[in-house]
Amino acid sequence: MMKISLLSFGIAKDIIGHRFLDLELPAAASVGDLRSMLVQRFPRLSDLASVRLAVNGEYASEYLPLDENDEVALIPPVSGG
Amino acid sequence: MMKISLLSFGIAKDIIGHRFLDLELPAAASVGDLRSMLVQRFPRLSDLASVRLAVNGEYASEYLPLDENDEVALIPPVSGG
Amino acid sequence: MIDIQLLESTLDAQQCISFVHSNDAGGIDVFIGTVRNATKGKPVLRLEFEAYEPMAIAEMRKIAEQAIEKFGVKKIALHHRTGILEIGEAAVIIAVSAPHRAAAFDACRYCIDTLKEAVPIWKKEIFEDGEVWVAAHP
Amino acid sequence: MIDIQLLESTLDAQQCISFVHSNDAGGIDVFIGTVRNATKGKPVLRLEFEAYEPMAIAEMRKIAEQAIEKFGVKKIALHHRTGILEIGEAAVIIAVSAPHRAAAFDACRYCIDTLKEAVPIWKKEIFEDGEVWVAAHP
Repeated sequence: MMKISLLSFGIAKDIIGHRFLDLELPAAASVGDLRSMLVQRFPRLSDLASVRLAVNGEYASEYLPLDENDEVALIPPVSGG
Repeated sequence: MMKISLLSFGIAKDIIGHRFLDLELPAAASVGDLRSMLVQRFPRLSDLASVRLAVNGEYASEYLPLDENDEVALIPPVSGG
Repeated sequence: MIDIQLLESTLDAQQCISFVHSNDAGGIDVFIGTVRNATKGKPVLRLEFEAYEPMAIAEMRKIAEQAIEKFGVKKIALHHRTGILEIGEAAVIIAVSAPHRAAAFDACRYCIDTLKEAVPIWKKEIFEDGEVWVAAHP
Repeated sequence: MIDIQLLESTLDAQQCISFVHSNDAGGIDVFIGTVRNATKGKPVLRLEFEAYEPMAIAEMRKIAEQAIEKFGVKKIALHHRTGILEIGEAAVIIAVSAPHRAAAFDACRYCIDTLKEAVPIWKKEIFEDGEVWVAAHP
């Protein structure tokens, strides 16, 4: 198992209920695995127009393997500007 | 005969030598007639990239007949902005 | 040269213009996004902007770097507000200087269009009867 | 609403922005044309702008009216300098507000492009060794 930190913003924070959440994931879990786990635990995430995941401050592909202590951010549709 | 006022700007003023010039024209002379007369008298006008004529503050076609006391402006290539 | 700022205080257009001003650039284009008093006819009371700050700053910097590369412009200032904004306040200011105006316009537009797609900043509209995270749902 | 000015004194971007600012417009685009220190690599000392003033003001107003009609923008400020300008000074400032940004960009660009073709204002570049009326000859 490994521990990652989840940061949630905007509507994703409202759905998750916390800005910061520490999660235990199976070793070698990918971004896609984390997404599936989150959608299962927080089904309202599926209602969003999109959810991107960023790992350590960079948008990440679904295939990226996560590492111990990664900071993963849940990025719902952005609306700056 | 009729009298018109000629205003010259930019390089046209340098060529004509005066900002303001009163001219006597045959009655019923058109903008085109005035242009021909000016080019004959000030041949360096032909060297310019373009010369538009404005009558009483509006760009005018060559066919517009001039009237007594019209203010005609010689508009060499503009370069504002 | 690039000036990226994420600020909780009022944005200053003159500061952005002064940053990009250059004696060898003939054109400056500035875009200012301001808070509108209504969305689809419904009165908005105020906005709140939330940002994933380090990533937002990094993404804004990337956009400015891409714009300089793509359009050959000289300098870019890109300032974005966070926190609570009243109606009429500036949410974003982008200033771009270039030797010629077409590049300044194109680069400025590229910056705001790309910012709206890529930068992790979220806008909540606050109405008389509730709050909505903009664009969250399809 | 339109604000047209032909001024012998320094142009003020903030004044143009304040004029076009509106609580029901979400985007402002501003173009500032500044005096470059060189033309085709040759150092410029300063510029001089001459205008056929009443016609220049009338033509600038027409352009702003056309832009409002064509792009559905709200307000336009169009200020142009006359007289002697030092390097780096603003020769023209155009500010446009619109409900959405695309119209603001398009209208601002239309204004500067059309101004450069139609408004009777002439620029003289002053070099170390002489003066040239810009674009006069083919």
